[in-house]
Amino acid sequence: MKKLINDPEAVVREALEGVAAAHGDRLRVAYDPDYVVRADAPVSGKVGVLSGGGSGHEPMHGGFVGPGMLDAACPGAVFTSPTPDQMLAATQAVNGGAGVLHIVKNYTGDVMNFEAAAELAAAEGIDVASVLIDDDVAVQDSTYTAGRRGVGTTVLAEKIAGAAAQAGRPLADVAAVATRVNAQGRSMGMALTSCIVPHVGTPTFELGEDEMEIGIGIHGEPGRERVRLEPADQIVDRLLEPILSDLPFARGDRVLAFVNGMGGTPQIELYIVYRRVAQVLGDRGIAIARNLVGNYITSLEMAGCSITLLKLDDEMISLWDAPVDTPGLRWGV
Amino acid sequence: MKKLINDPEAVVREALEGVAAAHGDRLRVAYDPDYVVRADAPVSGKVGVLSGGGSGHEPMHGGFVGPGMLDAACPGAVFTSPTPDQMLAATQAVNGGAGVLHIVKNYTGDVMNFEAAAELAAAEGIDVASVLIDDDVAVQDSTYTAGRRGVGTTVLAEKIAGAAAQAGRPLADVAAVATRVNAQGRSMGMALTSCIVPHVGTPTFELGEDEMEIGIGIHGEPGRERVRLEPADQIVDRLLEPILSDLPFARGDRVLAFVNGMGGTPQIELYIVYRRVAQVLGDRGIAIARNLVGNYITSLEMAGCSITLLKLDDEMISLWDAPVDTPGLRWGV
Amino acid sequence: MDAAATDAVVDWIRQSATALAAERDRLNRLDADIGDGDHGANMTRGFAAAVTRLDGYDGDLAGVFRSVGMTLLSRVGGAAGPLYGSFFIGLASALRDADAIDAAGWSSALEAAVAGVQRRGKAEPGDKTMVDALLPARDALAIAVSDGASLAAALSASAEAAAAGADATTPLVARKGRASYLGERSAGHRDPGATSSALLLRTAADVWGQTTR
Amino acid sequence: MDAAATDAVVDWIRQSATALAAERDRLNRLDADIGDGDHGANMTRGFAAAVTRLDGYDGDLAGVFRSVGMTLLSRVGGAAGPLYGSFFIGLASALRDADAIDAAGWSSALEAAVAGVQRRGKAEPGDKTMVDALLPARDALAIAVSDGASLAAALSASAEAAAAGADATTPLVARKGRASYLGERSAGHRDPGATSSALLLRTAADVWGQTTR
Ligand SMILES: Nc1ncnc2c1ncn2[C@@H]1O[C@H](COP(=O)(O)OP(=O)(O)O)[C@@H](O)[C@H]1O
Ligand SMILES: Nc1ncnc2c1ncn2[C@@H]1O[C@H](COP(=O)(O)OP(=O)(O)O)[C@@H](O)[C@H]1O
Ligand SMILES: [Mg+2]
Ligand SMILES: [Mg+2]
Ligand SMILES: [Mg+2]
Ligand SMILES: [Mg+2]
Repeated sequence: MKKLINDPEAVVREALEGVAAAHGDRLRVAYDPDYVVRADAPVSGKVGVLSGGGSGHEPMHGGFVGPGMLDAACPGAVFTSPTPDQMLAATQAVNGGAGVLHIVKNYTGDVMNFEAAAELAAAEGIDVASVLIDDDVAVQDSTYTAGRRGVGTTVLAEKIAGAAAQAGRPLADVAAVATRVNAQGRSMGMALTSCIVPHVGTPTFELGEDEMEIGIGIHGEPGRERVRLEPADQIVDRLLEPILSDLPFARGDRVLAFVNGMGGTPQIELYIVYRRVAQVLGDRGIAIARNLVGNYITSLEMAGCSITLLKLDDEMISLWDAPVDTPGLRWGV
Repeated sequence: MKKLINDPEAVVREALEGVAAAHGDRLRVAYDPDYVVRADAPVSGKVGVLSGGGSGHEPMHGGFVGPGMLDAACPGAVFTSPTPDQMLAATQAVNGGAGVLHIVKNYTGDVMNFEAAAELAAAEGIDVASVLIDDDVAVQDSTYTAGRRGVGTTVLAEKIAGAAAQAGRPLADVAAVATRVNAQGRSMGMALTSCIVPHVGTPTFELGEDEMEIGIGIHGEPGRERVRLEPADQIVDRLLEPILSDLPFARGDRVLAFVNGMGGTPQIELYIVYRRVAQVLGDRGIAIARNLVGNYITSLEMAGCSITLLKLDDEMISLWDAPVDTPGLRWGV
Repeated sequence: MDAAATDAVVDWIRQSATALAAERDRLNRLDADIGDGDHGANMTRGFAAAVTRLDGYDGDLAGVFRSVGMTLLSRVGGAAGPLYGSFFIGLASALRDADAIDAAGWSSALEAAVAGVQRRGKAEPGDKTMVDALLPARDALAIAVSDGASLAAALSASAEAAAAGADATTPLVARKGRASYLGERSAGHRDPGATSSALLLRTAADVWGQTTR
Repeated sequence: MDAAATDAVVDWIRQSATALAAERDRLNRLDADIGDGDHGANMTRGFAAAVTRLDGYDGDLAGVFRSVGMTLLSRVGGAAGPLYGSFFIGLASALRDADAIDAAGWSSALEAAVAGVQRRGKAEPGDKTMVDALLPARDALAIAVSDGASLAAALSASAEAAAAGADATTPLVARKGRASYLGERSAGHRDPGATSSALLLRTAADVWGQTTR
């Protein structure tokens, strides 16, 4: 295992200390229980927007804390959901009296821990709403599974819900717009290589030199199918087809096209992927009104990418364009 | 070789098409000769700021084109400097009558090609100034070498010179501030893994499972020494010592601390690196007035990092803080 | 109250922490096959914390389980954290005011614990989860008790049932948790959570079996 | 003007492109040892473009070299682009108005070409660059000419000198170009640019040697 770390067990803690050192002017980092919070939290009268999940997906979630996006984020151990005590403390820290929205990715662990936290917060009289993100079309949604995983759409929901909260909307509205983003967002990812969880020390899975994993999750979970390596354009077509047919996206739709790197793929490749996405959507008469290209929801050093399409409406567009001032996304300020 | 590409020979071209598709609202991409230019170029009366170099270092340089930073960038083949005809065409495209600054990284190829381009531009009556960036302390600066390489400080010089040009400063001033940034910036990098140049198809160098390369260049050039893998804190100390003693940086200095990822290293590790940088500088009484943490000047998918320290003055700070609106760096707008 | 009983319970937790640490890599590998490779790390981290928290513990018997449950809930994360948290909190509530554990007492406690796990995780038998180890263990224990078996005998009966239940998860297609994302591809792999559950009950049998013999 | 001479020159460029393509990977590997691994790719790309540009060429002799020089300058990039660009533009200026090449003419042309390379790159003998192949070739050619050798003989003399010069770069410590960053570590590796220069002059000897025999 070749990593720029000191102690595999201290990776999250030391990274948080680095975040505090780098962004202490805008963020505050609390330890035991761990969470990252806006320096000016709680913003009184504003809905608090909170998310969290396993570490190793940076900049998500901690890198999205700041005005216009998240009020706080709870980092778990690498690829392991955070715990109710973290979520409760963060919920208290961002509660400005208007209630708190929990944005939860649909993984059994995340769901159960956020559920427990919401029960505890409610017991303290804090108004909590939860929105589940489950946009991964690689997983068949059925009562025979834990349901679809939350992936790329999470980033978009955090930005858009964060803007709604910043605009002073009440908790119900903020939850409603986040729910709509999830309802209209679809994603699928792929991996060229595995990644190594620091405290495990060996690759989560093995891929041959000529193999790739289609439909991979963001925790190195094996995906839908393992196939021979293909040119980028064919890979994009493989990812887009299930995304497009699932919602479905139709001629005339306006979308936000999000090409995400898994962490180990250079930007030059992500733009080759985006090029094909733009071609295919163009051919289908789907208009890319907004886009995002880069590493935003990652799996440590995994090489690969994911594609997310979000069907936009005017409200989402204006909330997307609204100012955001976080380490990971920054504009309009 | 596992990459999200179609044709190894078409990587740069297709990535440029992706950039045009993604950022066509703000950038224009010209082909044969290739360059990326501000959509609103030339800005009349403003000094044009131009850079360029081999591809594979994204977001540098094309990702830094936009108001407040570069007016245009010339991408060469992967890790190969661009050619005089590209530079001439880009120089003409950004010449708003106030002259054009060439920001050139000190590599024999880049220097000779930019020299040829400057001669051609001068022959057309365009006022061209060139600033050489040579901040890599891993290379001993002597008349027996091609001199120090241009690495991390390039990003900072492009931002700060771009802000000076945006502020309407004359060519001589813009060149002077870029020169000062280079004079006060020092960098050193390291690699945990090699990278694969697409049209070569095999790793540029081989590193054992327990080895790392200290003083690596951004083109996979072997570095200063190959040593056993160490904890991140010791690696940071190895990189910082020659940087600090070279300028030298002294107690009471204000610096911009830039922790850069080489492309394949996840952000969580970069913050562990930044944590140590902040500790060491704190112990030495050097104040980090500004910082930057992320992948800005990369070597394809190489795992590793570089550290750049820039000794700041008030003018540099205000130019650094000035609005910038590029795909790679964006704030204040 | 019976300090020996409390010590025996604390000893179970200590031995379990040791056993989990020994099986850490195996549990990680099992989880890597059908999940995300961290179950061993999660359990080891959680039980090490639980053991530390119990240092110099001098409360009552149920308090041990409450402390372990809260610790797992706040230190493990993932799916296993809230599930094993509910498990031990279930034991604590069932054993409230108990100052010793006999076969019958343990049987009803385990019943409450498993119920807690199912309430939180909503898993049914055959979903390829820890429930597939816990339910057979609960039932074997109940039967042993109705047969008037000793605590030692009842504990090993439930441990064997849990082990068999864990073995039986291998052919199953997961319907809950991360493994369910794999659909058919989850068959042919042993469930890590069922494996850790069987390990805990095996340890209980070994530890208490001796102390009560 | 002598169309045969022009054809011979164009043929040299074509054969060189083929030879470089054949040696592409070896040149890349040599460059990977002490540089960035792209010299073979750069030269192949540049000469392929030069050959295409010459399709159906019907200008004068010097024009061939001017076209090649401009093409390399605009298509190769890196260090080799401007250097080989200067090399061929140097040949073009020296052979302005020439309609045939004899040993003496080629000798002064090569002298001008090498001067162009040194003007652009400022490399001295022993710096471990293409200059270490080009200078000996230039001198061997001049001597052969003063000895009254035939063009064929003079060309192979210069080709041998270039090859020997390229061989001799192996022990040298680089003082110019990317390889110089390695300092002492650059010793023990053959310089790729000197190798490609020797290849070009070897090809000239083979191609023209025949045509003029
Ligand atoms: N809904 C559920 N009900 C009961 N047990 C479950 C459920 N979901 C997952 N599990 C158990 O949790 C185990 C995985 O735990 P762990 O790997 O620690 O958490 P995570 O899957 O979040 O990484 C599985 O092997 C399974 O036995
Ligand atoms: N200043 C110089 N003068 C002459 N030749 C040089 C000089 N610098 C580099 N070279 C030659 O260029 C070769 C490298 O060319 P190439 O790899 O194509 O360019 P780059 O180094 O930019 O990748 C070296 O092997 C060397 O022979
Ligand atoms: Mg997990
Ligand atoms: Mg090169
Ligand atoms: Mg797991
Ligand atoms: Mg080279």
